[in-house]
Amino acid sequence: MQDFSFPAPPTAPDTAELRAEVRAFLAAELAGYPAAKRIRSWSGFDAEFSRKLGQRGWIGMAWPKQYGGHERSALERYVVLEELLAAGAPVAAHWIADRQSGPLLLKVGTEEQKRSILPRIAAGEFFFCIGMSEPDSGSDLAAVRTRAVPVEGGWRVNGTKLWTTYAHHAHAMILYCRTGAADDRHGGTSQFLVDLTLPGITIRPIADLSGARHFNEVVFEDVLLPHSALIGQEGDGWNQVMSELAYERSGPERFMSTFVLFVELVRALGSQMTPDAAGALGRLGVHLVVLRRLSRSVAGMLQDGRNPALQASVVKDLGALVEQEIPEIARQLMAMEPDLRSHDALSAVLGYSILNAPAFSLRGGTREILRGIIARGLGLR
Amino acid sequence: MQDFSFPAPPTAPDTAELRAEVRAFLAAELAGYPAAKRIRSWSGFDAEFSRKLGQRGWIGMAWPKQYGGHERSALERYVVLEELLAAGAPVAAHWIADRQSGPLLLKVGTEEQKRSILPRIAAGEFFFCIGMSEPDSGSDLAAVRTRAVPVEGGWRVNGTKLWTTYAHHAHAMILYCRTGAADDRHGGTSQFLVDLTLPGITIRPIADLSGARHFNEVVFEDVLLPHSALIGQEGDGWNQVMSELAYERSGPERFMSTFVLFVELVRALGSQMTPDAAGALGRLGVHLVVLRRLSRSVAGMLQDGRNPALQASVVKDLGALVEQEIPEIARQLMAMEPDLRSHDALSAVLGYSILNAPAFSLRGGTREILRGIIARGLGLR
Amino acid sequence: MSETSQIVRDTANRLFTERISPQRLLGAETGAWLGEEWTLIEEMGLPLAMVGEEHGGVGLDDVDAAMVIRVAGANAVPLPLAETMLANRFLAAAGLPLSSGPATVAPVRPTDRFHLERAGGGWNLSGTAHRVPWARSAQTVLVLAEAGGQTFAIRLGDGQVRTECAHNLAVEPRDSLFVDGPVPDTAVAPLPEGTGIGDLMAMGAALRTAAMAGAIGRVLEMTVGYANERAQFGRPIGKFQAIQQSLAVLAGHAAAASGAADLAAEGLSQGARSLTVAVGKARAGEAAGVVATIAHQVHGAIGFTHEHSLHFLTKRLWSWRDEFGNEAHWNRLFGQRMAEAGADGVWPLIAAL
Amino acid sequence: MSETSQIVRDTANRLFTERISPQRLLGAETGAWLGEEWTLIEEMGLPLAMVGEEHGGVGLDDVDAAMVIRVAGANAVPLPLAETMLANRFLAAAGLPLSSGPATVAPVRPTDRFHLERAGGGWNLSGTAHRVPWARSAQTVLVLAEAGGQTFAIRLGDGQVRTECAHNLAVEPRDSLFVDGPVPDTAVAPLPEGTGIGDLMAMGAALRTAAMAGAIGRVLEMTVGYANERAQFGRPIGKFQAIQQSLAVLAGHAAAASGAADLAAEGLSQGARSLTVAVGKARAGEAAGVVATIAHQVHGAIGFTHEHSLHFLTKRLWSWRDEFGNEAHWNRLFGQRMAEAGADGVWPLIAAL
Repeated sequence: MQDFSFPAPPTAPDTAELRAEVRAFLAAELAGYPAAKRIRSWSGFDAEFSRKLGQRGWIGMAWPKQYGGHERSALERYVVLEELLAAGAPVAAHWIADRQSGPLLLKVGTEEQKRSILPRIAAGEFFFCIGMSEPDSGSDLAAVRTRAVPVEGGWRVNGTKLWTTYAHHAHAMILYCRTGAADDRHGGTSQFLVDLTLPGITIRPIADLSGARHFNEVVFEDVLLPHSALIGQEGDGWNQVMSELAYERSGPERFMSTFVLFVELVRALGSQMTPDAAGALGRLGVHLVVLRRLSRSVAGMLQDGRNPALQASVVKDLGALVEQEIPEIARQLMAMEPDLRSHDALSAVLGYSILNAPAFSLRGGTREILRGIIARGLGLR
Repeated sequence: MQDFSFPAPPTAPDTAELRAEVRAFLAAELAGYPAAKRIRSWSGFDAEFSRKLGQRGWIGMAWPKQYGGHERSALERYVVLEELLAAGAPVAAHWIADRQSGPLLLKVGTEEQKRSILPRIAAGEFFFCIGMSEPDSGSDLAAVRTRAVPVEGGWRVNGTKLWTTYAHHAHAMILYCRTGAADDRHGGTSQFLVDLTLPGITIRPIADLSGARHFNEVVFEDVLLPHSALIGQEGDGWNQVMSELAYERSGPERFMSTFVLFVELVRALGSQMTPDAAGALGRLGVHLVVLRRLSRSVAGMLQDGRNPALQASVVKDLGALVEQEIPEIARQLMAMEPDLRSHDALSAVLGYSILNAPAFSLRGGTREILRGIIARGLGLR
Repeated sequence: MSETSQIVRDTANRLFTERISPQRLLGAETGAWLGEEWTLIEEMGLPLAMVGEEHGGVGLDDVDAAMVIRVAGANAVPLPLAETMLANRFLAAAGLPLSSGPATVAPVRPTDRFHLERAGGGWNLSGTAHRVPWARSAQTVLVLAEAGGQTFAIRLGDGQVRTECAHNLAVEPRDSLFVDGPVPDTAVAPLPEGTGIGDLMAMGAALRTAAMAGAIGRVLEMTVGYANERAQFGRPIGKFQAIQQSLAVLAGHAAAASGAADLAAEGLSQGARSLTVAVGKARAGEAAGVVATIAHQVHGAIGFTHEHSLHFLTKRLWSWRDEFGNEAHWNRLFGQRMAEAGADGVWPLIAAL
Repeated sequence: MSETSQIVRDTANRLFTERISPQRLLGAETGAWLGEEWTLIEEMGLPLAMVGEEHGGVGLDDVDAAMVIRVAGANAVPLPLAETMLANRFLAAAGLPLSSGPATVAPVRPTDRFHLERAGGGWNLSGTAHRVPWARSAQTVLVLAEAGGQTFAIRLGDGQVRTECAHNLAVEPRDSLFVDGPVPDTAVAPLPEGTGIGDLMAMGAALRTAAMAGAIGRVLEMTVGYANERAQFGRPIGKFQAIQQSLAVLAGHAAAASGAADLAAEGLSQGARSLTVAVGKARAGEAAGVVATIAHQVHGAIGFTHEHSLHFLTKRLWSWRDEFGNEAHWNRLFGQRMAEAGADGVWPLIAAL
């Protein structure tokens, strides 16, 4: 049985001032921004907003200054993230780059990659998407078929990536693909830094069940990548991807996706709340507080250079349950019909939440996969 | 995908009179019988009470008259069963014999077995226990090790049966054991009718987590059974056991184990129930009504000679969830501490329910096993 | 099931299965009215299913009528069949002319009420109802309103109402309906003694229960089928025990929803007096949420796309469970009846259902 | 964790692990008082853990004191350690003599209150408290009561109370306590301004949260161990995905309970002013139920027997979650605070915890 403990989050230097600063910024920037948009939370795309955050120094916060970072602590970064999410700010444009593409490059990228890319990410001007999933490789990442073949001057890539969120707005992709033998499930894969404007790349939209577009299919047809596109070691893709997972799975975005609905629910119930409604709401709040504690604990472990992949899986698994439970409890408490396009904020926010909730336990590792990881950590597999 | 449908329960001849008769009987017999005992429901043992039921013709109701039965319909029998459970009557003494041992003998027993045993069961004077589980064979029934070896004059049995409910009060056991090769998982097993007074049988009590005794270990040491003890065909044990399961898993005892608590909860909440309490209680009532519908549907299918093993598994799986949910909801609504020995009826009944609830999804087929059966029925295995 | 029932069911199923393609469903989501399909449905006489032959209807048994809606639900039929059946039932009961095209009913929410009063030689009707199904497409709107202690049916035509578009999550019309003006005597008639607005709610709930049971059954089939096809880690995902256990839970709720719909259908004729409608709508509504969740979990990302057909059903389940009273509404009603019956009356109440 | 904390924790753990055998636990269930173990606990100074050195205590950090209770919970220690720690904390705060033996506190239920009034030169105290832990074994009972707008600590000895035996599901004493009579001035002292009966409830809740987190951690270990040992269908049941997924859920709740206990321990010193105690007790209580359910499901019949040790822990989880306020109590309190904060105050309230 591996260590499952969650140490107390680091006692950061006082973050009250930073928090107040972020709140003031958000109050000004998002004045009049309606709840129906806030509920999109970290799926809301606004390049201009991301640029403003970059200007405030709130992207790449913990990175070295030489790469455009600000050398702030993990807990300070956490304060900014959670304030953005609590306000429902549109942060999708830079979220992936800030959360995992940048840290990956920082950890295993070449000096050239770091110098050319990180400052632009931190400025809120360079956006990433993740090229992991494929038509036959969803939960089974090791089954990727997209392949990079070494050619003169670099690599030639062929294959198809699927469910690539905001590929149509991103500047670059971290591509995970096969570079070795197909029967080497984990060993024969690598990661590449892909400029999405290269010839041979086609990005096709996929509408989600509500008709909204954020997914894409990204097809690679004889795309030529320079040698310099390789990230880290050839053949080390699997290990590199695995080490990203703790970043991907432990943040506040893993339990706050419907927080805006929670707030609107409190607003709608008002101060004449029945004891039972208070109990139902209180319970959700209690869950959020505990998740926040665990999530901040993981942030601290990441800062200390540990690999809390197991703890991150726990946060994401528990977090998705609460995110999904909020709309179910809301509709029973309010007896209202959800309507995505309603003028009534609560009905619209509820509609959005119900339609999107199934994704919470699919994206970033399905519930079954996460529980399998936890079971392995328990020593059962 | 097999047929999962639940046809409408048969429209029985009017059962109102029978129901009234049973209620009158129970009102008289159980006057003053406290809730703390009623909650034991079909675990409550009272040989005298069973005898009285036999005298009223309410055991073996659907069996042929020539074997002491009363040739009533399955729905009439169902009325008696559910009235007994709703009242929390102590029916454990005859329950197993009436539900499955008798029907098994009726189906595959010899004329001698039927003539000698069935009338005594129907009279409420002959009680059975089930010899299926063993130390290493709980969910995995095919792994039984107890073995009957053919010897002159019959069979010699050696082995140990476990979790044998009320073996210490029963007259006989239906023994499931190996008679063929150990590597023939399903083929080499048979069933026997075992007189528990035979030499070589030792019955040892096993206390449950509350210290109560109803489980036993039953050890067979060179026990000699006559040829006439074999039930059905040698080697056909597995198939015979499987065909018992629909009887074992579909009855009202599979969702009414905490019904007495439900009633006491309504009593405690009284008429000034808050809307939320009414909603929580109403939901449980709704579940019970639907389960009753499905359960009666299975009773009808059994009467028609069909094998609704799949539907029975659904009833038991859904039923155990509701039985287990009732105490959880009760304690949140009443904010009381459960106390098995309390003078306060609700606290005692709640205590009993909490301590026993885990067994509901273990006995008679664990939740995982039942869901595996359902998955097989869906065509997934 | 009688032979007639079987024929009606099979014929309706054949029609829906053939005609209600994903393309038609996508069209309906963009606001298209499926006129051809509606004509075929009318030719089968289905809008008159719940009207007795003596009133010019088809006179199906109510249980059979509910079965038609169940089949429609399984096919996500984006047309106001249940609403038209209901409208005609009430029109016939009041002795008013039946609707010759698609119709709807109002009010459909427990809190909405219209105001009806005598005005000159006729009547004046005013009020607003929200979330009225298909109001924009209805040639006839049946409104129920109380006046002087009696419940009246009011038959309104196109020009007499104003609608504002709104939708449920499946993008089916759920419009706001505004009425304020005179109604001639010929369009207003009292309903039989004992029939009230609550009956409309209850009958609507019973039909939504049927539709949910149909959709749930189809979702179960689709999800099992997908689990047997989709491979990950070298074998169909349906071979993984985690998926099997989830699908078993789905199947259990599907069975419960089916039983719930049977109970509701049997109570349909009794309207608000029926407790089995309350039971059915509450239980099927609870199943709807669980079923949709598991189905999407098993389908993974593909089921989350507009191209895949799963969402036509799941979006309806997420909508229908809240229409004509959500689970909380009906659970509470049932709980209150139990409270009134008292502890020792709970079992007799349950055993009578 | 500081070095001292580590030492206290390890020493306590060693003592409990060595001494609290299944035999001793069975003995405790039949009413035996584990005097030898209590003496060893006293020798370690644990009953004085929450009393500052200036008052003759050990002066552990409250977080460390909670950790001792966590370790005790993991070992199902059937002794009034938490209660004695609490009693001494309040006695010291009031400047009354500490307890020289096992002690307990009252009232422990939100609805129980004692009546204290001046009588002659001393006081008169009357009232009843139910579910008082270990009242029958306590040499000292600390009662809190209000008089004239102030909260007083009252130190009662053996002869001044009458008890009636009752138990929780783990057969730990949870007695009714009756008081009616004079109390000398020397046994009554006011608590510092701002300290009230609510603080006793909250601090008790924080310690029960710690105990639950300890027990849950041990249940997780036991259940994983059992799953790796017990074979069915030819392999350890822990190899079956259905069991793995259940154990992952258990581990998730165990993590949450551990975090909840950390939060509660950090709020311990603040008593009723701490919202993290409310959060902790509610969340750990919810985890307790889920964890016990899954543990028993995985253990199967063997875990349902008196011989197996699982029930020593699960019966305590089923009891402790309801003591010092159940989930509903604390969830409601937290919900009411959110309602008071208003929609736009919810996030600041959460972010401050």
